[in-house]
Amino acid sequence: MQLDRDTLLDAYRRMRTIRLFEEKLEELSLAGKLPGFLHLYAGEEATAVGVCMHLGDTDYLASTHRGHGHCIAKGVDLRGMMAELYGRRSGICKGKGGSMHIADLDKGMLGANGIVGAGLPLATGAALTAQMRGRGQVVVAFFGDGAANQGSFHESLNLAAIWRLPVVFVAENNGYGEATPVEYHMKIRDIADRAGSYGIPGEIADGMDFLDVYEKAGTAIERAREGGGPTLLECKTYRYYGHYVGDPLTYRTKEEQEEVRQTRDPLELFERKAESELGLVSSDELREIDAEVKRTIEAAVEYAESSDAPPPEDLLSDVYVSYSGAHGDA
Amino acid sequence: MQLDRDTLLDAYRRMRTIRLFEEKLEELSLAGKLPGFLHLYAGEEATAVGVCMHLGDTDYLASTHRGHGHCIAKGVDLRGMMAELYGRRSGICKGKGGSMHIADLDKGMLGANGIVGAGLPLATGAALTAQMRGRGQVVVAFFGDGAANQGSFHESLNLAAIWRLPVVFVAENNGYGEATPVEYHMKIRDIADRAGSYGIPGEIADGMDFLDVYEKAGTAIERAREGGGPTLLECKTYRYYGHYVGDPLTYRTKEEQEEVRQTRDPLELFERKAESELGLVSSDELREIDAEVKRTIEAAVEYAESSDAPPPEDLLSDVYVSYSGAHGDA
Amino acid sequence: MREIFFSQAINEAMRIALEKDPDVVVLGEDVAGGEGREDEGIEEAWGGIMGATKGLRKAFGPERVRDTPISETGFLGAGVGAAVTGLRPIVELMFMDFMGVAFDPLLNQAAKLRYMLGGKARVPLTVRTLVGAGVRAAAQHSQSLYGITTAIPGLKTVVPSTPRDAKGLLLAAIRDDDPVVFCENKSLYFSKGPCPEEDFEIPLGLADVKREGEDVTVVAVSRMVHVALEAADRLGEEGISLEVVDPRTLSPLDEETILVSLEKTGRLVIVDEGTPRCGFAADVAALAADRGFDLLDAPVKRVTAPHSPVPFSPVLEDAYIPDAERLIEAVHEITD
Amino acid sequence: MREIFFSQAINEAMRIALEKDPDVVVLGEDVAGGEGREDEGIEEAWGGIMGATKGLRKAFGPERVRDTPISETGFLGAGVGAAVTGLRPIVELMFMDFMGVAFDPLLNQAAKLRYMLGGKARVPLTVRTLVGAGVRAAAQHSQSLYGITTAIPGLKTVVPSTPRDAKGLLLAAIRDDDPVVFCENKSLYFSKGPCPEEDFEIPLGLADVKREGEDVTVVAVSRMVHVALEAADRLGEEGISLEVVDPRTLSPLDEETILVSLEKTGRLVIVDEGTPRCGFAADVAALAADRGFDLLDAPVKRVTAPHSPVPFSPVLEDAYIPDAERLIEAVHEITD
Ligand SMILES: Cc1ncc(C[n+]2csc(CCOP(=O)(O)OP(=O)(O)O)c2C)c(N)n1
Ligand SMILES: Cc1ncc(C[n+]2csc(CCOP(=O)(O)OP(=O)(O)O)c2C)c(N)n1
Ligand SMILES: [Mg+2]
Ligand SMILES: [Mg+2]
Repeated sequence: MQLDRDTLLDAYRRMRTIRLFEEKLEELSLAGKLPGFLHLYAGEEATAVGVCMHLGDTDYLASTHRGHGHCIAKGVDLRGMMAELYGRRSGICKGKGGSMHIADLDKGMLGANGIVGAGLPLATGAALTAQMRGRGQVVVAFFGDGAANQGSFHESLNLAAIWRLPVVFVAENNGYGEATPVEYHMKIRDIADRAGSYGIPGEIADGMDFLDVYEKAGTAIERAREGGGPTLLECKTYRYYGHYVGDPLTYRTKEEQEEVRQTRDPLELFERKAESELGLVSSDELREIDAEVKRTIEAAVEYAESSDAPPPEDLLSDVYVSYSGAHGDA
Repeated sequence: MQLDRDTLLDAYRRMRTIRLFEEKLEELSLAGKLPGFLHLYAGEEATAVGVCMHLGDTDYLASTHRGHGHCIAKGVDLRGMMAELYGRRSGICKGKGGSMHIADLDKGMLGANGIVGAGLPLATGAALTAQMRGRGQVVVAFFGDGAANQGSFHESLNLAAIWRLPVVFVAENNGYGEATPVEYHMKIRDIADRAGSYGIPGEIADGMDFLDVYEKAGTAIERAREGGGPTLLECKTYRYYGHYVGDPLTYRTKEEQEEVRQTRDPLELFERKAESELGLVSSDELREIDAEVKRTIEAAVEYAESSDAPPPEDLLSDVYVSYSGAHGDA
Repeated sequence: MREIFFSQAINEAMRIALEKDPDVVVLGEDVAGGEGREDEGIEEAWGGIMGATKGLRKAFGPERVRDTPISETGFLGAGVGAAVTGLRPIVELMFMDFMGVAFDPLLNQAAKLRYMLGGKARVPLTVRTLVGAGVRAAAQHSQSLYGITTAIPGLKTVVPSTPRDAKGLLLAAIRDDDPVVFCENKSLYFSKGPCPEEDFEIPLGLADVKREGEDVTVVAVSRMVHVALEAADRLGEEGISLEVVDPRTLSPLDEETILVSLEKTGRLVIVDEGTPRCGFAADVAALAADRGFDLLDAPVKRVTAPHSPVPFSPVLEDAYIPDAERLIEAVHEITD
Repeated sequence: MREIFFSQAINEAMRIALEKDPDVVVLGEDVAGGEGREDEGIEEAWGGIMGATKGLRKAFGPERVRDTPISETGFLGAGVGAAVTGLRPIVELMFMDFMGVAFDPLLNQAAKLRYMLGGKARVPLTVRTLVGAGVRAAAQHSQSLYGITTAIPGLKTVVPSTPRDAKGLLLAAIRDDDPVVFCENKSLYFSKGPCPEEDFEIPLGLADVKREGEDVTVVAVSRMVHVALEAADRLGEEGISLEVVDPRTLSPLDEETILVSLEKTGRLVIVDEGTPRCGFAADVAALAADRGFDLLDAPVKRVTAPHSPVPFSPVLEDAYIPDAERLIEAVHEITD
């Protein structure tokens, strides 16, 4: 894969945005400013961004309950996202969806999903649309290690395989489904091995290393675009925060967490490689981006906080496109 | 595997019983004597019997919509079965279940199942009981090639694997799910390969060859009994009749069907091997068994036809063990 | 008007929809059959378990009429994903009982996407499925579960009783921009009735008075409409006149037509093949007990299947399904 | 009597059941948590998403209190298979919304096995699950779907409103030989109430009159019981006396207690957090419209959630859930 400066800076900006966005959310949530449950994506930035750098607005993405990172990587507007998390009318889903359903069809982002594993069939269906349209669109389905045990995983991969659909299934193996370690919930080490059940390629990437994800996702997405069918791409990653904000993290040791942060942090790894090895970007440039991103996020918070709550009549709209009986119903 | 004369004769009797039972059902059904839908097991005798010869009454079996063969192989009473298929009160399920739900808990037969793939979770649960009881009981789940694409397959194998449950998953790959060839509905040739997704052994047997099934099932069942956990055993087989009685069989060629019947018939194969190769049984003995089996089946038909229909009050019994509100409900 | 089978009406509606709109696709188990065997001269071996999709794969090709593996969550969920991205899929869920293995795509995806996305999404999905007892298919192939889909906000539920209604409503369902569950009663499949040849739609949410009458309103859908009409004939002979209202769609429900009828008759019986608890019959009774209360002259009676699974044995199954006899008894209870 | 949290009542019931009956097992996602990490000193890291199973894995070991993969059909189906072969499993389905991915084991297996097997099978399975809106968990984690399980013959459905009811009913549910869906309202989880320490059972199918009154019968379950009690307090001040009936189990339903109350009051409002179509409120209204018709002096009112998914935004969600205000309005409508 060729990588130029612009791509790298763009990728870095997206990764840093995810990191700072999630840090801000934790702060806001603990301060009682954000309603509901938040599953933060921090730590997994290289996975979302490494994949999404290959996607345009007309490509589709199906996400998980841990969807902010996917949204940001796919280019969803930060202000609309933040307002959504505040439950405001100006939110990207008018405040009706919240964190677990955050979505933006204009960006091809089909939505976070509160049902573990439910994104995979949706992605498969979007890939059917893409295939029938014949315009080279591609679909990505992100899902966790825990989700890899859902029936929907199995059914979707098989269906996509036999129809040779343009979809890449990206397993975000962060070692845990809630409080359950992956070594307990499956007997194999690599989710990628499950590709063999469907006769499709299975690949493994270091999900903390942008460059590795970028390369392997690139190959898989290209294959899909060219009619070569689906790939199962496993990204070995780690989530920095608890399963949700408030999780006491009693199921993993402090040492484990610190070691990952110190040795595998995707942003640091990126900086090291992009600066020292590739020599394409400088730390100063990155610090500038950091500062910019910070301001953008602050602005998003301001936007959200100054936005109005939805009016009461919103409760009943958007249930149906049309729902009129003979004499007008609902 | 050691095989003695008695085992062989017993196995032959079960296989012949299945064959003649199913032939009789087709005749009765086409004559309009049997209500409902019948999925006949003829052609697959070696699979059910090769597996069930290793099971006792305290072992469990979860079946499919194509369940008569499993019942017979597991020792369910023929008269009770026939009466059930006639919808009579003397049926093994009081006439309430019919072909798709035929069952006999006393024989460890948990039931045919009208929902493709639904037997696998039930078997997994029965294996949990077996494991907790610690008496060396084993469970077998039969399922078809079509069922191998259901989510329940995936979830059950994974669960059984991580809990190391005493269950053997037997895929009856007869080449078709209804009218859909297996080459279309999955991209891999061997269902056994899917075992790799769960870190358990996957084996392939010639499902038309009793001896091969007997041997491989024996190994798997022994492993399960001894605490070695689940196996996925694929038996390559073929169904002689349509998906259901009445199926015009438009999705496979006459040549294919004839070839299988002529070259792979499980009863003929058995006779050839048991008589000529092993020299343990004689054709005359087998013909005697044939005649006996025939009489038994005729007697079962007579029994069923002379049995009464359920009384109307049976409609409302057996919904609950108890269902009494404060003031006695339903 | 020409008379055709219910199954043909369904087939014609799909054919017209496929012809006129390139975004329409048909997915389901053996909607073609024998797929992948063209080499051996096999093409469209089945055309659906009941023959409803016969000829579609031949006419529109394997891209648009697709056999699926037995993976209901997978392909119904894919139907939702395809719908939200611009196709207009018709997904066949062979028997409604199989909702058991495909419930999430209906309950949590199709029904809620538009709302969760603040109105940005459209989900023009039609799920065709078989309901009803009477063919000795026992507990897992005979249920009438439309009460469950009616309960789910975001879904629409259609339950036609005649070939004409089936065709017009299916065309409307396919073209509707919301997810619709379309319930076809297997016992009606080979019944005949008049049905226009052309493309026409019957709006969802519009009841049809199948028989006008004065004394008692009977609300019925699907096969029970015919039971109600039989009872109406027989009761007519004793001088009791039934008005038979067929809502045709359970969601949206045409409450007004029911209430208007009630205004005339003052008496209501709902006859439903579904089970009694939290079902369609209870739903209509509740409407009557609230908005129709001042119109009622007698208790609202429900004639339904019992609170039990569907039995296999023919004698029991026949006793399970509400019939004209039981409906007549209920009418007598409130008219004597 | 001592007061304990609702969550503690649930926990105590399971603890007692596990202690007294070796066949009782607990299965679910993270009912322990951190499984397989004993080496690192990690044991029972969570004890359930809401802490309901806290301490059970430590007390009864990993054989009897088992974490499951995220495979609801797999482990709920296994619960059915275990139950039919002699165990007495308590399966946690984290949120009732997840019924979407675990519907078949309930609808077509647990509910029907006994019937299909002609009465030979027993399915002593208890499925514990969370219902209810109010915690900003949005459309897929807030539903009150007990109307759907009530609709299914063969299942029992329990919906407790207080710690005492929760404990006594859960013990009864676990020991019941039929499959029971036990619905715990997440908004009640950290509410306190009196509850005996000992082992006791409240029979399934027995309503509880939570407040006696003269003018209007209010039927409510789960969190809505408290809404009804609040409305009763406030209406009491204006001289309108509510009788609050809490059926506690929806299936079986204690029809008699409702009718006896109606005989006294002649007026009925049902308040339910479920959605209105084919739901619990409609079910009780239908009962009143039939068996209670002659007792009724006014239309039967239903105060329910709207026919829409649960919104995320706090202001909308608060408007979504029925409250005392809306209940009082409904009472005024039929008493003015
Ligand atoms: C069907 C379903 N089951 C359970 C849950 C509860 N739940 C939410 S996230 C989660 C863990 C998911 O683990 P994984 O797929 O590894 O994703 P991660 O959280 O690690 O990103 C669980 C069990 C759910 N939302 N949906
Ligand atoms: C969940 C579900 N989907 C679809 C069906 C309809 N159906 C019954 S049998 C069958 C084919 C099963 O194929 P396979 O598993 O290969 O078993 P076989 O019939 O070949 O023995 C289908 C699709 C069903 N009963 N249940
Ligand atoms: Mg994970
Ligand atoms: Mg098969």
